[in-house]
Amino acid sequence: MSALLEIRGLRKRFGGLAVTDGVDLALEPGARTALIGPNGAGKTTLINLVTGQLLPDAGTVTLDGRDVTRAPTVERVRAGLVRSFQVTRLFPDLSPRDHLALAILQRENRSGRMFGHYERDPALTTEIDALLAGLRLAEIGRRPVAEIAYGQQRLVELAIALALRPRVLLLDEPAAGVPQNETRLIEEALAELPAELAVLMIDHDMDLVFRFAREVVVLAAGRVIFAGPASAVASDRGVREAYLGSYADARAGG
Amino acid sequence: DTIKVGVIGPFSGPFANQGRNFQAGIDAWMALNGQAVGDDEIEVVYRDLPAADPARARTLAQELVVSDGVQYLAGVYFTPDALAIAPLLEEANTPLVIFNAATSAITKQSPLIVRTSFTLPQTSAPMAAVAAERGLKRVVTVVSDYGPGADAEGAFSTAFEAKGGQIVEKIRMPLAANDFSPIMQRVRASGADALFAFLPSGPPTLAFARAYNDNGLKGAGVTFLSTGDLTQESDLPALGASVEGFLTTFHYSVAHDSPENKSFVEAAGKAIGDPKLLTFPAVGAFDGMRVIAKMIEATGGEQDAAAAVEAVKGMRFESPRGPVTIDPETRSPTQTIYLREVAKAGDGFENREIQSFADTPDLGWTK
Amino acid sequence: MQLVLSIAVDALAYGMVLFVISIGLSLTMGLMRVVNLAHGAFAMVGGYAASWLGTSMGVPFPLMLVGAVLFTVALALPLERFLYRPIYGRPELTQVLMTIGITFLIIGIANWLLGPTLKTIPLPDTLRAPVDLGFRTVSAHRIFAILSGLAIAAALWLLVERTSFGVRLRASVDNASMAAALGVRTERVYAVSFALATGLAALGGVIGAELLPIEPYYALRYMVTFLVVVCVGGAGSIPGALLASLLLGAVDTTGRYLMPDFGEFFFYLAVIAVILVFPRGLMGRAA
Amino acid sequence: MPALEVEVDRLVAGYGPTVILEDVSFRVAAGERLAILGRNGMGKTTLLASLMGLTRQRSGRIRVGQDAMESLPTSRRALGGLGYVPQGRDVFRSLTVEENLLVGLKGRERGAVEEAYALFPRLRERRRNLGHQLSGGEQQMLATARAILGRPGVLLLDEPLEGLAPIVCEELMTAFGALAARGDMTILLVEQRVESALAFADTILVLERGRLAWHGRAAAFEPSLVERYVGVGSLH
Amino acid sequence: MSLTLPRLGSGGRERPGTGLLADCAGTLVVLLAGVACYWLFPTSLSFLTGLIALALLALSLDLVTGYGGVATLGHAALFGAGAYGAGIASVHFGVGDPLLLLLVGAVCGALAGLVSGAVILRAHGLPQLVLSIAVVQLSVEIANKASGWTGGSDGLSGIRPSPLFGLYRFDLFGRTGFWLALAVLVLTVFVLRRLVRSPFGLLVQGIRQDPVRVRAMGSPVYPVLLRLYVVSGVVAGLGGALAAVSTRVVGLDSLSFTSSAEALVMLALGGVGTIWGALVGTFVFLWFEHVVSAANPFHWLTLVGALLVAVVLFAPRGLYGSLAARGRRP
Ligand SMILES: Nc1ncnc2c1ncn2[C@@H]1O[C@H](COP(=O)(O)OP(=O)(O)OP(=O)(O)O)[C@@H](O)[C@H]1O
Ligand SMILES: Nc1ncnc2c1ncn2[C@@H]1O[C@H](COP(=O)(O)OP(=O)(O)OP(=O)(O)O)[C@@H](O)[C@H]1O
Ligand SMILES: [Mg+2]
Ligand SMILES: [Mg+2]
Repeated sequence: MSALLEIRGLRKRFGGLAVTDGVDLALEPGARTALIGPNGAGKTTLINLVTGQLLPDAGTVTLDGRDVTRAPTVERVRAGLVRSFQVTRLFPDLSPRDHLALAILQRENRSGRMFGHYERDPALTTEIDALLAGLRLAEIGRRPVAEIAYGQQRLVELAIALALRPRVLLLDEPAAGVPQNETRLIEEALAELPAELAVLMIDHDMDLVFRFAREVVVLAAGRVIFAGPASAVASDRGVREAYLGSYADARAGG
Repeated sequence: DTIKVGVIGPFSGPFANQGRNFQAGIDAWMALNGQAVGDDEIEVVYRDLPAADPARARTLAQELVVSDGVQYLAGVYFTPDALAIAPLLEEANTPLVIFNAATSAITKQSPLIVRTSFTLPQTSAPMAAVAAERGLKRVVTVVSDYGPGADAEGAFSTAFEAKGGQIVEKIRMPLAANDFSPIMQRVRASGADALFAFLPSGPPTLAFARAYNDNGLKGAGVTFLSTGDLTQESDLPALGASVEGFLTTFHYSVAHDSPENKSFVEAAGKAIGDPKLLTFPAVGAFDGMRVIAKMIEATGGEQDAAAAVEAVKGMRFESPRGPVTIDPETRSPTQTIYLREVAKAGDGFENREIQSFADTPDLGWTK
Repeated sequence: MQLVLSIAVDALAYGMVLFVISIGLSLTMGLMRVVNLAHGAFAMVGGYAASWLGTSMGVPFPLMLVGAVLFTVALALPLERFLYRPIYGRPELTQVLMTIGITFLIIGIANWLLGPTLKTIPLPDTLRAPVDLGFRTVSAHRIFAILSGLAIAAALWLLVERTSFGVRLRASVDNASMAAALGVRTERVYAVSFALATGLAALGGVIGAELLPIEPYYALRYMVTFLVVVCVGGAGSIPGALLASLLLGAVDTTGRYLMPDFGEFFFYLAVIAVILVFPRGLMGRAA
Repeated sequence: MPALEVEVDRLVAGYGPTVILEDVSFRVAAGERLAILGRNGMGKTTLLASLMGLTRQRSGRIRVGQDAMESLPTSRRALGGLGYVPQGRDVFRSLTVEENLLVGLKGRERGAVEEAYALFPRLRERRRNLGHQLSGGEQQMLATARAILGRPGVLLLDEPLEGLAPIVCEELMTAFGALAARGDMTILLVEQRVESALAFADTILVLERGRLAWHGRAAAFEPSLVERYVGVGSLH
Repeated sequence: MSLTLPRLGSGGRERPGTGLLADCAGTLVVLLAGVACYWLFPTSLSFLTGLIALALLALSLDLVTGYGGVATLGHAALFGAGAYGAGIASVHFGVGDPLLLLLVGAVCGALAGLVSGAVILRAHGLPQLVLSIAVVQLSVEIANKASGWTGGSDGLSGIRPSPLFGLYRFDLFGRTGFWLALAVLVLTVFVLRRLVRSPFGLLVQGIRQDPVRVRAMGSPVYPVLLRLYVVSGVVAGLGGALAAVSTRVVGLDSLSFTSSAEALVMLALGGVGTIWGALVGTFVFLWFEHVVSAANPFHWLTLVGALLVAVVLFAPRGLYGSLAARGRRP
């Protein structure tokens, strides 16, 4: 089996509501998959289950052949399973540089060091500079995150995920709140990722989704209602009704 | 010359009234005997130590000596504070006159300490004689769980057992306890004839007394015995009828009937503002000033701690509380301990002396 | 059996007194998100007011209760306006600093104006009288405390969970600027809640004065106990505060019956145990 | 409340010591639909927040209908006819969905929440859930519904489509359009998707570094201007 | 949580470089201030020594509260552990060397940090606060019960440090004690400044601001905070040992709730989250208290209350914090 990430029969209920209702999904190395679906379909929940923020009621998550269904988040991250958050989660008082330094040091298992300063480490600063430059964030690199605009915070969020050098990257609406012109920055950053990396992206910006994805998985009410090549989504009736609406027409027509 | 006396006491905080009584006693002494001793004027410097805090006590003492230049240290309400100051005295060449702290062992820590108050064994043990005399056979002791509580418990039990009585239970309760109903139920269940209590004066005494009444112990024939801390005069207006008839042993009652006490109460009452606030630390401070005056006189105002202390060993005087001798060995007072009963007086209550144990020494002193 | 019943009665009474005094704090800490260390000071002010009304004015007990509550609220409102308003929504430490400062001020002033000694609140004879429960007697006052506690719990729960005022209050606390942006007059909501909380503090101070006597240091002496009750229950939860008061009252009372010299041990071990099992307090609201 | 006119005159505002908006003046007629565009961090959010009184205003005047708003506290502005859907939603996390809606009622009777459920049936299903348990899109719906329930004369929308499924976006834009068309509301919309904004708005306002860079009819906002102010490639 | 926009920023704070120079300068200022105090208040040295000991407690508290975001009203447990550790070593085991006593204090503080951290870090927010209260109250109870070792409520007296380096006696004027304390303080301040800028320091600050984010970056939270607690225990323990050595007694109050709360007040007064704030807060609070309580031993508490209220009203981020924020404005 060559799948990097494999989800089987995953279930999660909140009270009476089956939010994840027997989901199967697999990401091969190099996958560029979009996960779309109506609001409240359970997309974020699925990511939370995969990364360990939530524990499933049933089903398994395997990463590179290893069962990580009950493993703590930290372990999964260290094994290369990295996510971004739908609503930015950053440290308001720290600067983007601090964030990236932490991520890189963490990746190299050096974040517990009690002496020295990261700006003294040329390898580290070079990498930080490159990441920031790629997302046009160099200018605000040293300002506390609380003081930068939301769109830029979204980019920092993405930069952190990239800095962790994941093997499987789960992006929860990376472009939400980012103006359209800057969405291109995200796409460029994603395009430069190593080919063997598997990416799963959630977004409601269909233009972005269709430019990015090779496969699309559609979730509705906790179930997968479509999984297949991106080109076939717009013509799927169920997906149209549940999700795309007239966008599908525009796409089919255009 | 001016001779400075540094007085450390709880002038603010939960024990502020005790500190104010220090001040009242000092002022009363000055009012009755003047500021001057020979050619020297006494000046008092107050330092506040609101709760037991030995480190701060030592710092304050050190500063009084080094920076304010006091020749005498005095006051001290809590035992740990006295223990903390003791090691300083030799090098500072300064005597310490203790106005209150009541653990026997304090005076052993330094030959330069003299005490003018009382010790806990001294006020607790006589109660054993009272109990025995009244035919009480089985007693429960109930004390706060800290040093003085243990002292009181030990002194009373030893004395009571020596008289053939039986201690059926020894209860120690947290200092911070507020609800004493369970304790009273327990006392009741033990089938004792009496309970002997020690609580430091303060708010819990009220709840304690109320619990004794509310749980019907009096009706069940359990006599209430305690040291005088529990019914100190300044709390009587609040404790009121709930402590009527309680028996306590103590070295001083504001109601003591003597000319010395009359003039003392008048002067101290004026000093503190409201005579109802007067209570036992005032008399410790008053006699403390007497002792200090004697020391100044004996040394002619020179700073010579050893000579000063030597001069008051065996000193005997008529205190507002009655006759007092400073025991040359223990440097604590040998004095009359009274059995008192809380009784109505005018529109309030008082600790009425009904029996006395003359010349009681510090019973806790061991060699 | 007798012992168990006896413990139960004492535990219930003690727990209810804890509840009556602490519930106002649960309101400020949980709903208004102000770490109000001056809560005890307001309870004390209520106690003083009642003591003065009852002793010097000879006002009958029910009027005295009302008068004490009104007096405390009247005193608290200007404090709310000028000293509490600046600390709403600020970091907890700032609130700690401010409310400790207020506590010191109130203690200092009480000490200065009213002297350092204990004050009592005169109770009518009906509340003084012992009530025979068959297996033992308790004072009527304790039964009164138990009933008041239950009544307060019920009324407050209805107010917070079932009225639109409760919703607006919780919204203001959750996100004050957003609530204001929806037209909620947050300052008023806060002022009313604060008045309610201090009124409850005063009421508790008066009802609890038999166990926790009124004196200037009241304000600090019992602060830890109140804090513990509120947090163990889960700040802001009325049933939680009730449960915590009863539970901690029971632990404390039982400990005192069985092993009095280890009283505090049991109490704090129970606190640790509860929090380890319920990391948000017994019925804590989600953060 | 019928739609209200908004007039902003030489507004200067920011956060703490920082000034973000400088000298912004514009007028929106009652019932007009205005879209506010601009790149990332140009001050769009700050402009709406300043209208609500949530920033530090240095000078300038804000008039809504007949009322001068600049010195009023936020709650009075809301009661005076402003409704606000903030960027980032700001639902009350510890309140249930229904309670969230109740807060927005501005004194209307409880039953009015049904209007919100009619607009977003999804919310009815989730009415007992706490705010923080909602999905991102559900929170967005809630924030919008909550603001509309108060029947504001002027509705300030800060990226209200963010995180919503395309089909919901469509329905929502139609609903907004209808509200404005009926003369119920003046709408100020901040939107990143230029084509949605253009399709919706009567007039366009562009912010650049906190200053007003362009203001005019939507029809006159040609592709070259789009390129210049909002960046390249946004119209496909 | 709060509305996403009007979060008051501190105004374009730029922090290039590694801050080594700033830290050296700051440490030097502390040293110079200490020397100045020695000349200005030669008769108050024992007070100043006590002040430094408490400053160490405040610094230690700042580490966990200001940097780590742990709410605690029980931090004096660590200070008290250091004090009792040093005291017991001296009284019961005859250890006399002051430096060795400091070492013992630091170790005991670290152990106390480990134990209390292990408990306190199990919850967050108010429940955490209450855990910390429970921990400190239990330690008081234990110390009270173990009176054979600790002297119980009478306090542990009879601590006899031998002369420092065999040369400098701990005299009545407290000179030796003061220099020793100042040396410990200066060293600690420098080390802590560097620590909070280190990767570990950044990580800790990250945990304070969003633990979920930290986990998602692959770092566990609990062990990191526990380590922080141990470090903090070393600092507090040093403070406790310093107090024990210089005052030669240890009382139950040294590990009480009251001391913990007082430390928190001092820290908040100065401003949290900067090492300097803790120092300023301790100094101002204790000095103010010292002066007003000497001037009016009866009503000084009212004045302290007024000071606290005034600080919140006029310097809401604490004395140092507000000053620093003003300094950063353009
Ligand atoms: N802790 C919880 N308790 C109860 N219900 C929850 C909880 N968390 C999520 N839900 C519900 O589960 C459903 C799925 O939520 P999820 O966040 O996964 O949706 P989503 O597909 O990411 O939607 P969106 O596109 O709007 O972000 C929602 O209806 C939400 O209300
Ligand atoms: N709390 C704050 N303190 C200081 N500056 C801030 C604060 N919030 C935002 N800013 C700054 O104000 C400027 C405008 O921000 P604003 O959020 O209004 O932009 P925006 O146009 O809404 O951007 P976006 O499209 O990303 O939402 C930005 O440069 C930002 O860095
Ligand atoms: Mg989602
Ligand atoms: Mg914005």
